[in-house]
Amino acid sequence: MNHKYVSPYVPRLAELVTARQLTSREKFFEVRLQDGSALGHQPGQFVEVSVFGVGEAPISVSSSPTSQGLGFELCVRDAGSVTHALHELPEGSTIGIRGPYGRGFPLDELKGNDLLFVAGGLGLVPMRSMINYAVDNRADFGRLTLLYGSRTPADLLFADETERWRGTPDFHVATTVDLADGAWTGQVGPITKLFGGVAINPVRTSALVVGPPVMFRFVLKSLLMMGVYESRVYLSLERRMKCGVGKCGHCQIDDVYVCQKGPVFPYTRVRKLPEAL
Amino acid sequence: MKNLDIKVEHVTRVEGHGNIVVKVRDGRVEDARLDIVESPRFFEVMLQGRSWQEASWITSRICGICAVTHSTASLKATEDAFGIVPSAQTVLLRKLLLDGEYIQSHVLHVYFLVAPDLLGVGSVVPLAGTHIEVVRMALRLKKLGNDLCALVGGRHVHPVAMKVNGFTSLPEPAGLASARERLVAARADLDATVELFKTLRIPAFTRETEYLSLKGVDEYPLYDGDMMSSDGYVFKPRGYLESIKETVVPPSSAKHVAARRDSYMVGALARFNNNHGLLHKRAKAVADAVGLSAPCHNPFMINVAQLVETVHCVEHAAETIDMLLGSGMSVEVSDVRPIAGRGVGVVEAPRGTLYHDYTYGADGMITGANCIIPTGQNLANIEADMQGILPGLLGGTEADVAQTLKMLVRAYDPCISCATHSIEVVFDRG
Amino acid sequence: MGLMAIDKRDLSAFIDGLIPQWEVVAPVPVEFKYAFRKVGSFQDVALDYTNTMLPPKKFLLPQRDELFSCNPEGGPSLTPRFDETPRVLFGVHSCDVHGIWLLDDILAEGCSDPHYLCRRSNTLIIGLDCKGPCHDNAFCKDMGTLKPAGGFDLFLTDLGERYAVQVGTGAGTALAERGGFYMADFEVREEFFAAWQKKQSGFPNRIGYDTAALPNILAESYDDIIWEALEMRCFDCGACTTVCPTCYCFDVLDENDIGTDRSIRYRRWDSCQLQDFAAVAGGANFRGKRSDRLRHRLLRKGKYFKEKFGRFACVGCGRCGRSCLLHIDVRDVFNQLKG
Amino acid sequence: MTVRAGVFAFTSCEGCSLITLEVEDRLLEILGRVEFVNFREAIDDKSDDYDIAFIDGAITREHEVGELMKIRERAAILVAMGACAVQGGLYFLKEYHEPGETLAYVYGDKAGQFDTMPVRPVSQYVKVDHSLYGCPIDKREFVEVVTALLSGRRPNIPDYPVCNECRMSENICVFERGLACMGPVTRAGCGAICPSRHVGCFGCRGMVDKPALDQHRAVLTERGLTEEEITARYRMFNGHWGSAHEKP
Repeated sequence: MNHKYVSPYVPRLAELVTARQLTSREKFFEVRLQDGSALGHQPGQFVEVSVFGVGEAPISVSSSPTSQGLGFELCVRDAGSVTHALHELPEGSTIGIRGPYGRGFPLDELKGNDLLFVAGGLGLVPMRSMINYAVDNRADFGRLTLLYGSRTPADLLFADETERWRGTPDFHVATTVDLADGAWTGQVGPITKLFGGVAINPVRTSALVVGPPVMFRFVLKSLLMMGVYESRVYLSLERRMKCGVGKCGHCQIDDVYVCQKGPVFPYTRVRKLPEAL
Repeated sequence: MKNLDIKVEHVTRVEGHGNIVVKVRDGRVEDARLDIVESPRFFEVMLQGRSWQEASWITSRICGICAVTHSTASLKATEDAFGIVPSAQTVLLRKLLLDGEYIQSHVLHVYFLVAPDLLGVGSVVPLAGTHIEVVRMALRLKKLGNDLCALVGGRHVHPVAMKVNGFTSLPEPAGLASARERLVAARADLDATVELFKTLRIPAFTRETEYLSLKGVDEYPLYDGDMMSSDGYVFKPRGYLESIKETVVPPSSAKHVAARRDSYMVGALARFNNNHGLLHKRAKAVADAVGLSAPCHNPFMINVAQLVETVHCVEHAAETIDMLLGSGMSVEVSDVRPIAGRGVGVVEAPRGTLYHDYTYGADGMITGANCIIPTGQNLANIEADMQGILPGLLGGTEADVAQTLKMLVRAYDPCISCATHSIEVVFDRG
Repeated sequence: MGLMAIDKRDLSAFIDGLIPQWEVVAPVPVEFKYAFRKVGSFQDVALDYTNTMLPPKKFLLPQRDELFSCNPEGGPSLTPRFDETPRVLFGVHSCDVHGIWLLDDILAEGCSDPHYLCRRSNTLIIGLDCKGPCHDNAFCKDMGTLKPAGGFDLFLTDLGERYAVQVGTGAGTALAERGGFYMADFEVREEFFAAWQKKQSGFPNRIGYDTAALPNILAESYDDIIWEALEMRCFDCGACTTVCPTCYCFDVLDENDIGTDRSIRYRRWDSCQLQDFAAVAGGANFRGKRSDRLRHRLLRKGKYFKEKFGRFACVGCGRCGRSCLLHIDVRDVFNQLKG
Repeated sequence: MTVRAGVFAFTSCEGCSLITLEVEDRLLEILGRVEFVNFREAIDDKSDDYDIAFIDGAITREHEVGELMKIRERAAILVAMGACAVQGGLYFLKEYHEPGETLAYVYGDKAGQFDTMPVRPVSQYVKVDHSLYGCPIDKREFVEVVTALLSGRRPNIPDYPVCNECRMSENICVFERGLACMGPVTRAGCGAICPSRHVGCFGCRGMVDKPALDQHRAVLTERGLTEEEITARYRMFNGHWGSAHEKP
């Protein structure tokens, strides 16, 4: 039926091209839109993923728009009804995609700066999109630093890729875990422990922070103490983005719909939103 | 076959947990029991200290199948205790609810629980494969009964709109009118059911039995009346304790009941035998068509009597709706003032006569309660029938014997969880 | 647009004349209250009604709103659902017209909501002025909703023997051409003006200050202890948002058909006052405190929308206060915040 | 996909089991997807091989505990069905009487031959995957749970108070009729069936996860209920819930 209305709630069909277990809780998916078009996203944006008959969940896009693949990549934790169903789907299944939605990292503002990526846990998933964007446009950015904290060594995501980043010119990578096992020789402790070991030039640095809410406060404090300008700190906020188009109300903090104005916010904005942190 | 030991644990297609136990030695029946192994539930205790407003709400939970009749008996007991005579409108609505419950309960029993035996399949599930039209018809009729209950009482299992001396809210006239249309339309399904019943082979077994039921005056009695026995005596519901006696028979958690003989039967066949003259003419015609005539002493014919009653209730419900719509329903003020004393409510449940008996304090709180459930009354009679039928079966295989006994138990439509809780309570009758 | 009039005796024929072509929805009595329902005849309509239990938004944003169906065969194929039923909402009071008018803006703004807009474009709104305050806790005058400013096609004001009819849209003009309506003469205009004057003086102010100050007052009260105090009176039941003419938050769910593998995605009314409204799949609840939820609702009503659309997301109908078992009343809160 | 299911009744009126057959409109479709292989009330089969077990009834006897545990071992998914299974239900009322007297009152001098123990919900002994609330369960919700499980999603069962859907139904609040109501603390999902018929909610669906009890008591007190009347309301269907926290 041709209709003069087009519903933003009806997803585009997409194929789960590959699905592979990343950790005990996370699975990695390559997704391709059925009509062959590119997703056209910016690092830091998210999509609404539908498993038909189960529901829909907001998922950060993990691949960079610069990546050579035909589709895009998602890394999903089995945490709810939809994500669980997604984990169960075989390769080749059809899913629904809406989006990309929201505002990602401000690429124009970041250009020319040193970038300090601070990722906690699943925060590396959207951060990976931005990191690979920076790696693929290496000349556009100065020094790159990734500080990545995880619960245990087994929870570390994208280990191969982290090694590749380490080998990228002028890219410093440091990781830490909350709970070490016998084989772990790296840092143990909260992510703020890594700040002591990094050499950054605060006046040239933009800091991008993605992680669980508890992490933000300590990381912010460390960043500001290091001398990073407040205006150059960007946070990605997790909220219940149900509709993705600024209507359903679930992701609203104060007067801001995170799905519209976020999930990436400059700290200077977040500071004025008491409900943000 | 000289010796036989049968134990059927948890007879299927009945409500609640019951075991059939048979012991035959040298061709002599030494034991033939239906043990009720349902958990005891102590309703009489649960009621103590609860208020008159909650009594029917609590006792409805005795049974999920005949919750409407339990609620009705409970409300009548409370009204009896408080000296309340409910309005004609209330009585009509309650009768309509009973019709709905009978339709749903009898259809469930006849089609879902008994018909599989008569058609030689294990349950309604394979029946859906072999006799899909029969199943569809059954579902239509059952839904009609359910919807009637929902319309008047809010829902069928544990109705919400029934209260002492009235209803909390009245059904919409438009809903009643459309229910009436469906009742009339149901005649076709019932006619088809009658044709089906004519083809069924119902086991031939008779045992002369005493039948107890309400006694009708100008209407086939489901809602009220005196009690009557086919042996020719009558008694007032309030005096039931003088006429029937409950005894505990371990290990059964349900008690046995007897009147003047060792056992009696209640339920569809008892009502038919005692009141067949008061059935709707369509129901009478069905009885003739399927060969049911009073007095009938074959317990397997209970299911035929249920079909006859279903036809009666469909017609009665339509007539009741006509009366309700004809007179116009009005919101009535239901004034209730608790007084100390005892009240008895007797109603015919689909499975037989149901007694609720409460004693109230002046504050409207229950101080004593007794409920006698149809299945409890039938238990002794079921066992007597088992003893009666066994000698004729001993030539068959053990499996055949067990199957016939299961069919016999099922024919009674026992409601076992219902039956598990009661004993005579000593009332202070001053 | 212009002012017209219709004689009272002609209204019945006008409304009954709409019924074959439109689903006509109007206030009807439900015991001692009122509700908007589909009516079969003008006779069913309660012209002299006090505010309905639910506002008429339920016909534009139904409690269950199917977004699309999914058939897994050969695809799957997704079919969006749009409700194009031609509908007339008749007898809508000014406060509720304001509510719809605000929803019109909210749901058209940004990524517009076609499911709402489709219903809305097929819906005609014929308002009807109330004559006096419907309830002690109604504060429509304070919220500036005593008379409609938009969001209606026709709006009727009782002048005794006839109604003055404000025509709000072209569709309203077309409706008025169906007969019975005539251009307002000088006399009608005079009476209409007098009626308005009378209405204004008949409604008391119930907020102790000019509500223009409300956004600032709310901003300054962000950390007020009043929110904690209100906690003691809140159940998290969401009755207040359910009955609100301007609340539109929703949840999105899938429902499966058991016979086939088809499914339907639908939305249903949700409430920011429910405990899990802001909880995410991982378990974090970003507005887990009851006082924060209460504050969020009040700020939405009195600040956020005012700043964005120039109008309050509270029309002063008082429904939330009346439906709250422990009497949390927006008007009282607004008054208390000023302190 | 089809699944094998069992319906098992413990101490109950079996009304919830019956509800599974009362979805007349959908029953044939359900039977096409759900193969009932053990359902004493409806069929002869008594298979021990099933994926989903629906448990009707509370646990009131020692041997029921063993049976329940066996069912739990066999079933991939266990659904507690109805107030008795979920929260002990109405039967918990007997716990407010002295146990010995209770048996004696009903079974007289034969009381010793019947065992009974305190009424407990199913979750006291085994892990419950999903709950169907209410006395009896709601048929639409039964269909919802079945279809959700078949589709691999979590059933949509509300965790907000009855008041919410009561307002949606445009009911006149029963408090305005002068009745008492458990709606403000009781889990929705019944469509506010009792208030819709002008009856105060008795709380048969159990309480929401975090009920506003103080607020509710304040409302009941304000409407003139005595402490005893409030307690009686709370005991009706939520006795066990209370005993796990503070005995209401």
